[in-house]
Amino acid sequence: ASLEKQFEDFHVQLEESGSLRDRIRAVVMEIESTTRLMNATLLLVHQSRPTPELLEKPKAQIGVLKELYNRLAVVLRECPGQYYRYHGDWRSETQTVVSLLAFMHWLETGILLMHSEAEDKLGLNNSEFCLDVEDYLIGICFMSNELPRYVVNQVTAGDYDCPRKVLKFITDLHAAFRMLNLRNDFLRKKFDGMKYDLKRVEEIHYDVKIRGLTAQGDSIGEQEIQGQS
Amino acid sequence: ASLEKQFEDFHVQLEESGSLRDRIRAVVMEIESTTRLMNATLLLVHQSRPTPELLEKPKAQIGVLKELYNRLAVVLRECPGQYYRYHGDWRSETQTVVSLLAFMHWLETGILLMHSEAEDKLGLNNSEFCLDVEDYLIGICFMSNELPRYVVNQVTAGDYDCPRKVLKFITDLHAAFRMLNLRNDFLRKKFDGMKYDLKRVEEIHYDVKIRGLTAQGDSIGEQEIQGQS
Amino acid sequence: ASLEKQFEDFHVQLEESGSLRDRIRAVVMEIESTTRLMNATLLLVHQSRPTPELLEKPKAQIGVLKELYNRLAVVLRECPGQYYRYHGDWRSETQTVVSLLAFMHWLETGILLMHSEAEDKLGLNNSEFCLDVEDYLIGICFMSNELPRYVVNQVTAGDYDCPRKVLKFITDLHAAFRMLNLRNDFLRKKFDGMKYDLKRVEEIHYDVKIRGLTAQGDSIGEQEIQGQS
Amino acid sequence: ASLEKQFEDFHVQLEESGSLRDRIRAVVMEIESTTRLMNATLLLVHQSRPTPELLEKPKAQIGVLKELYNRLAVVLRECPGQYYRYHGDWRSETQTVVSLLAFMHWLETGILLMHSEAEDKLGLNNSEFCLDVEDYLIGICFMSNELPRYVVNQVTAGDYDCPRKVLKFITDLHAAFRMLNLRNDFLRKKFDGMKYDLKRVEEIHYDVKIRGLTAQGDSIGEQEIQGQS
Amino acid sequence: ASLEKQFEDFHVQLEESGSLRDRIRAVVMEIESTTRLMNATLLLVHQSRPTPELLEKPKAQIGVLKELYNRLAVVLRECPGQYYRYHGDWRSETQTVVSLLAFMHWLETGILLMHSEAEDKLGLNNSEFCLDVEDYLIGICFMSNELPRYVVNQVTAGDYDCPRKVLKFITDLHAAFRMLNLRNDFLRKKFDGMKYDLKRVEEIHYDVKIRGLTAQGDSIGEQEIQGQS
Amino acid sequence: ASLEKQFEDFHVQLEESGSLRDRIRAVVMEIESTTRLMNATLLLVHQSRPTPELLEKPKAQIGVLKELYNRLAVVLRECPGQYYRYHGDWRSETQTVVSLLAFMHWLETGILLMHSEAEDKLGLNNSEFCLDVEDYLIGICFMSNELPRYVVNQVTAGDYDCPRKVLKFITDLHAAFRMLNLRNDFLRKKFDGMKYDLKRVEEIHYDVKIRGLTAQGDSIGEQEIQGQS
Amino acid sequence: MTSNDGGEGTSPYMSIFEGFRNELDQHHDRRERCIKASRDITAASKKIIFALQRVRTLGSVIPENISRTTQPYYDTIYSSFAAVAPDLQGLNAHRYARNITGGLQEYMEAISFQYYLEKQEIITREAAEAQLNQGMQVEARIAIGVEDYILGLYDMTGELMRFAITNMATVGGVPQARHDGDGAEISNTRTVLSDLRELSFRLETLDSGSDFHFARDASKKLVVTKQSVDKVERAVYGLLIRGSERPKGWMPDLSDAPREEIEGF
Amino acid sequence: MTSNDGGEGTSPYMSIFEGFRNELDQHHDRRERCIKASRDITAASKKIIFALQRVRTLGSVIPENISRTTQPYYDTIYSSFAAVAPDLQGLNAHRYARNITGGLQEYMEAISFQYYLEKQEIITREAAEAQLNQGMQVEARIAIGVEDYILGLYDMTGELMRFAITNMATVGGVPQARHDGDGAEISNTRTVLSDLRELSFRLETLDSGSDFHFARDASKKLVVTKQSVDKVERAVYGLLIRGSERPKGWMPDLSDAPREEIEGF
Ligand SMILES: [Mn+2]
Ligand SMILES: [Mn+2]
Repeated sequence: ASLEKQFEDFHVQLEESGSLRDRIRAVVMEIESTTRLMNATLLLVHQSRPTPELLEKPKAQIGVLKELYNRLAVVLRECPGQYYRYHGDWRSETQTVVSLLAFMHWLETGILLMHSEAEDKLGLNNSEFCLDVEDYLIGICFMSNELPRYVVNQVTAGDYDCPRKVLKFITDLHAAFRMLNLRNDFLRKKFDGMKYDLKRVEEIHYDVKIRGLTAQGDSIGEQEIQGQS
Repeated sequence: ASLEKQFEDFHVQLEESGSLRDRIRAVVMEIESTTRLMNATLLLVHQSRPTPELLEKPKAQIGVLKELYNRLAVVLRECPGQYYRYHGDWRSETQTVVSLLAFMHWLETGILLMHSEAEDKLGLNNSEFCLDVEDYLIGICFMSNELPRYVVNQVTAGDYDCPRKVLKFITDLHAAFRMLNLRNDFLRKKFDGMKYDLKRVEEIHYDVKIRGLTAQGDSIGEQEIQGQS
Repeated sequence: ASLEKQFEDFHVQLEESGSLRDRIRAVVMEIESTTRLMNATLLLVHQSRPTPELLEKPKAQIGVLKELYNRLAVVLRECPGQYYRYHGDWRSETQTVVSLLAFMHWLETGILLMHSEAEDKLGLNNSEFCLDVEDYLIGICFMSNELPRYVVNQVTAGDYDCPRKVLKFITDLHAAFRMLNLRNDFLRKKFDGMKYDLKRVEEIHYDVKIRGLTAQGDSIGEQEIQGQS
Repeated sequence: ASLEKQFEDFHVQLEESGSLRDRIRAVVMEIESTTRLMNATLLLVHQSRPTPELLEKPKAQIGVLKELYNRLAVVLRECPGQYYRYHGDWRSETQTVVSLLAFMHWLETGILLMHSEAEDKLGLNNSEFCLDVEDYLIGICFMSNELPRYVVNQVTAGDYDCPRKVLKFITDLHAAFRMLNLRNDFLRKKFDGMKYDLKRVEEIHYDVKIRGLTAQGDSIGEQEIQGQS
Repeated sequence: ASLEKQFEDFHVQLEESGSLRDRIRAVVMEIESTTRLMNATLLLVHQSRPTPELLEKPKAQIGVLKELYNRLAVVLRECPGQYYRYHGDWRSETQTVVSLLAFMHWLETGILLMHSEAEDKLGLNNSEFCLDVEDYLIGICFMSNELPRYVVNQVTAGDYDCPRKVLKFITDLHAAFRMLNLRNDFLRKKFDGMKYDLKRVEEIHYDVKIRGLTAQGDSIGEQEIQGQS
Repeated sequence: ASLEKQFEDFHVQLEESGSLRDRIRAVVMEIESTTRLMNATLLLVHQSRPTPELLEKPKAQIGVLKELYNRLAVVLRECPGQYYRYHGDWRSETQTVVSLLAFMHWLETGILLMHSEAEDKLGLNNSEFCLDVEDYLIGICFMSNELPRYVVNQVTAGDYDCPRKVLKFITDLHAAFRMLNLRNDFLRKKFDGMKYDLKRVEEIHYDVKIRGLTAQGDSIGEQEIQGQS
Repeated sequence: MTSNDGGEGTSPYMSIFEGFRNELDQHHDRRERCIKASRDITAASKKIIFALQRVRTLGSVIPENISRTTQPYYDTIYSSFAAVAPDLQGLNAHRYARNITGGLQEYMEAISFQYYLEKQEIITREAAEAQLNQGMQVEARIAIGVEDYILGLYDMTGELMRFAITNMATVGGVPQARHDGDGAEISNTRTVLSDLRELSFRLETLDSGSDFHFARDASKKLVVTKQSVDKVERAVYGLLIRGSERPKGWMPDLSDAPREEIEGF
Repeated sequence: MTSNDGGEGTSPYMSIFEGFRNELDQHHDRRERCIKASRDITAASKKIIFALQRVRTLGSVIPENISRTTQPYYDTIYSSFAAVAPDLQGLNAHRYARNITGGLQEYMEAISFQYYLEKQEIITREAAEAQLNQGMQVEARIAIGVEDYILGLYDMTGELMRFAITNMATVGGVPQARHDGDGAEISNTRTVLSDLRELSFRLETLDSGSDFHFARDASKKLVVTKQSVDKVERAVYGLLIRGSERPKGWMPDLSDAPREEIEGF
């Protein structure tokens, strides 16, 4: 009987944790679909749309994300101290969120979105619901993976100053990441990939440099290379 | 006795379904061998053979395929409502068929083969035997996988305008796919791969552009791309 | 434009099929939880609780199952001809349902639940939503797996006639299955396992027989078995 | 050109070997279905049907098998020296054939079917198409696996002398196998399993003996066993 | 007695076949160690050592291989018709042998080592001990896997004409393989891998071409390739 | 060059260790074949041959084993301190050796062969080549696995005092093993099995006890049970 | 080729990433400490279980010679838990849950087995947690999650099976308690088999919920638990059918030690 | 049913098995200590490797800021080794070889990487072993087997690849030492690529012999090493073909920092 009672309690607890998880997942699916939307717009930078206009729409979505993370936090407030119990359910989506925020931030300001800034944007600044450092770092790696493609397309569109700026940024970023001691885990793998991003950007920088495209204005550069080959 | 009777019925049913499956497989093997033939010819585009002549032979095979799908449909008419029961037996081959038809269509017209056009070509326009949408989409992804290789070889052969055309096509295609809300399945995985095809074509476009190899002036080409979507 | 139009259509279709699947899953989860309840009670037969009372509760659940399958059928009526497209989503649960119904039926009557009887119990007797024969057969194999344990515990509880009855039942069942020409699939594997159930029951029958524990004299019991099939 | 010529030759050779394999498989499928039939009847010995009548039907099938092996031999005559190239395609079925023939032979005569006798029954006595010794031995092991079940069911049916006879047979068989120096392969594994058959039969013999159920006096029975090897 | 006699015969046969296998293995181990030596030297081509001198040592080993295959043939002459029984014991090593011979041949002559030439080099031209076609083909695939790395390193060493030559070779080879109707086996898998080698070489060719590094003018190089097959 | 020198040294060392291993394996194969011989004779105890005569042959082999272990020790003396490097090559055979020695010892004396006695018999009493305790214990477990079968066959042959003696022995042995703290490894698994040996012997002891077969002489017991049932 | 301005020493993010480095290092160190503690606890718990398998009666306090053996292992366990307790506070309790769960489960297996041997009852999760925190003798507390508790019980059924089979083989009956906690004789209808069935029934019918890892572990362990029940059921069946052959009026040989009646279960 | 004479307490083998128990307990404890030491050594070695990846020049002593970082990890490593050294003496050296090999390999990886960075040479097995035993500062010695050495070198090739690629990306050339041990300029025809090729060639052509476990591990790691060589070869190829496009007479923009010529490799 006592055993029966115990297992009835367990049943209730597992049900509760299950329903909590369902609610978490519902929010996470909304986060996922919001990031999908943001990403769809952001991808247009590769087609060289003017950045400021382009950023308007995804920036408007940040508020939505903040609201969604707030809803997550509310759910988790029901089970204090269990952030890491359910963490796996939103990790991957949060990493994507970070990568998008950091990319937008970089497009606007040219510098790295700080961890605390990311927390602020998402309203994650209380002790019970924070932005896990590993998730932040992985998100930054994801962003770095987008940069070579961005540079390629910018140069194609005639922006010959872009490689230099990106090179400086990614060199700094890579140098900072080298400070970390990583285990053989996912973050390590992502960081290992970052050196190829760096290398690719360096190559593009070199390409424009040897063609003397950096110094002059864009339109001139354009014409000049046409006469080359 | 009633037990025996029941299992005798089952025996008959299982035999019938087994023999149906054998007949389906026989047709599918012919489809497979027809696509092998078509593919062998189509591969020559990578060696820069003139397209129109090259397409003659595989185009002649489309009629054969249509006939084979008709035979499949005849077999399935014996078991109404069971299209999806046996669907797995011809999925993979049909995806290959779509990819070949779409590649040929693109080579001729420069635009995407529509789902309904593919159905027309294969005579699959009745309600009982249709072209499953997912199979169509996967086939399109397969086709996209061939494009970077095509571009590489065209540029090598001196066609410097090819990257721009392919880039426009695959950018549009990728954007269209982005509208879909894909589950975590095979199609999603293939679509994720399309991103790499796009990136590769962007890189080749970059290569010819930075070397000033494009035939027309850039500004014009650029506008064309920008005016596209 | 035509490209976009087509993908918008696809988007709608994929959403529809996704939501259909969600609704199917919701019902299937209820089926699963109902069978869990039934199973929990049925497990008590191994503790030799009196069968008639014990069966009351799970028998009451059959109506619930019927209602749930009706809801499934209603959902599927929206997409005629696609039974087998979504079949995988309820197969495994339906096999469990069959095994429970068949076990209960056998406990009550000593004979096999027929395919049509199972369909009746679940209200699956219309042409669009039927009980797939393979699912029925696999469910019967699952039931057979429970029998050796049942016999062991019945003998322990003093029912020395049980092995003879179960042996007759499972021998007939095994012989009936042998008539089928099974492919190398899951059903074949489950059927191969039935041989071990049969062997195990034979051994228990042997154990009680050699110790003279059978209720009737040997000759009588023997004749009965021999006259059986 | 010489390259093409060579691959054309290869094409022909691979096609020929493929079609040979298809023809072999067709025959093997017939062998498989014949043994299924024989086995279905033979299984009735476990229900203690009178042996002579029961053996009639499967004995009639031996001629069918002989004919089928003859067809196999005819196919193989086209590719002299390649018996072992395709051997894998009929091994497993032939092992089953041997086990059935040996079991029937033992039921009739109480002694082991010799390798040469098995070859005679199947018409495999020419030098090009023989019965591989390992296949014969594995088949014998399969037969041994059936014996414990047979003994259990015979004792249940009141034949208390059966354990003694089977024990003598399987003890001799096991001793004979022990002479072989087996590698760590499938045959070794099957032979290791024979030990369990022997042990099980010993146990059943023990059961009837300790209960004084053996028909004759023990001393006589005992002497017989001891005088055996 | 007859039982014992039979198993004594089996004992003898199994011992004989065991000792045969031991002798085969001893030779195969020597083949393996000879190929390891040859491979060690051949690996130096990737460090751009001058080919003729480099080939001297491994060419001297071909005689050793021939002698070893002769010893294998002598062993197998003891058991006529059983080539394919033991074939698995030397397959994998022979495939490596073929890949090395073909690579050396290509380095010297720029063309494919024919099947009959490989047989000649190894002294395998009698009817009883031949070079299995599949082993030859797999060996050729192995060789193809080495080519992309070779091209990369040759370009690095300044040989800009190498990609064109290798591309022509591997394109022809791939086209020849396409004629074969391969089953879903190991050879098929290796052949599927050849597609990646081809693609890789195409990319390198593209790299040197777009940078105008090829020795001859574009048009000339192009014509040559186009006139090839 | 220094690297080359190092790797040449390694080559030599690995070769040496390889040849050492070959020599070890050669001895181990002889050990294995000696134990096979011993086992073949010992198995006759299950056919109730008189023990003293039966033990003569295998006892004579102990000297052979000692000689073989001496040869092993000689080989290992070449590489002092590396006993455990090669231990895996003779573990399994040594466990079999222990089980045979312990079984023979028990048949003769009725008590357990001590670890040091086993070492003495095999001449393993120096510090560099000892009998690993785990191997000894696993060997003892193997011996225990043989006991139930031995008891069954002894009782069948009329030795009704055997179960009592074996029960006492295996009870003591099991109690002693229970003293050990085992990891989840092979020894643990073998020990877990020992309780079933104990249980089986207890059952047989019970069988003879309730039939009053223990007190009286054998022949009488025999007759008595014949009147029973 | 070109380069950034002399490189990395000057990256503006360096100092921030030094902070991340410290945070990650601490995180990895805590994780590593938990893994090692878990190994130690597992090893000691296994030794306790081995010692407890030497117990021969159900329902009385563990004999002193055995509890003397287990005491040092308990000491090891509690000091290992105490050492990582600070690493398992607040959010970190769940953060490293997967690294310490192995030890927690094995500990649960050990103490629930001991509790069962002494009282023929299943210890509650609360009691187990209280015992753990009392044993640690530190301020910081460690929780035993429902999942840890249940997975530990699963493993415990295997030990119950071993105990039951060994007892049937050596003593001859299905174990059951004969005395209450104070040593007074009681009439008891429960046996190890009925308890094992009850426990297995509870475990089998518990819906393991939405935690994928837990559901997977539980379903794996359920297979083993079912096998354990099956083994004991078969053993009891064997006892019974052999007992049925005992001639009417047969009395155990009095020269042997007295033993349970097999009908007793 | 019957029973043995009151049971097990009296088993004559009890006292002998107590001896076995002690022996097995010690054996398991030694094993466990080695496993834990191996984990600690592995973690510390990984941290050293990370720190070393921050080095930017080849052929000079490790910069002080980096060696200051690595020192405490070396301390951890040597004290961990020293703690288990007594467990690895005599026959036990090989008995627990499989339990300590993980740590030994990772240590080899770390020190051979450091040695390479400092001297552009591969450390010998003897030198590595001497360094380990000197570091431990205890009497008992630990051997680095040929297998441990080789498997450690395999892993080191991966670090060489990372070092080479990162260098090419940030500095723009294939790394090679410019100075001898005393800081004097030297002419050097060897680069990381040629060294990596040489090392990979040695590893690939070494017949791994008859030890099944070693052969399996080595063949797995060889695949990774080949990939590393391939990555560096491709990177160098990329450098070269891009360099080929440099217009005649092109000079680097002097506003940028001075850098290596790419023809230097
Ligand atoms: Mn346990
Ligand atoms: Mn590493």
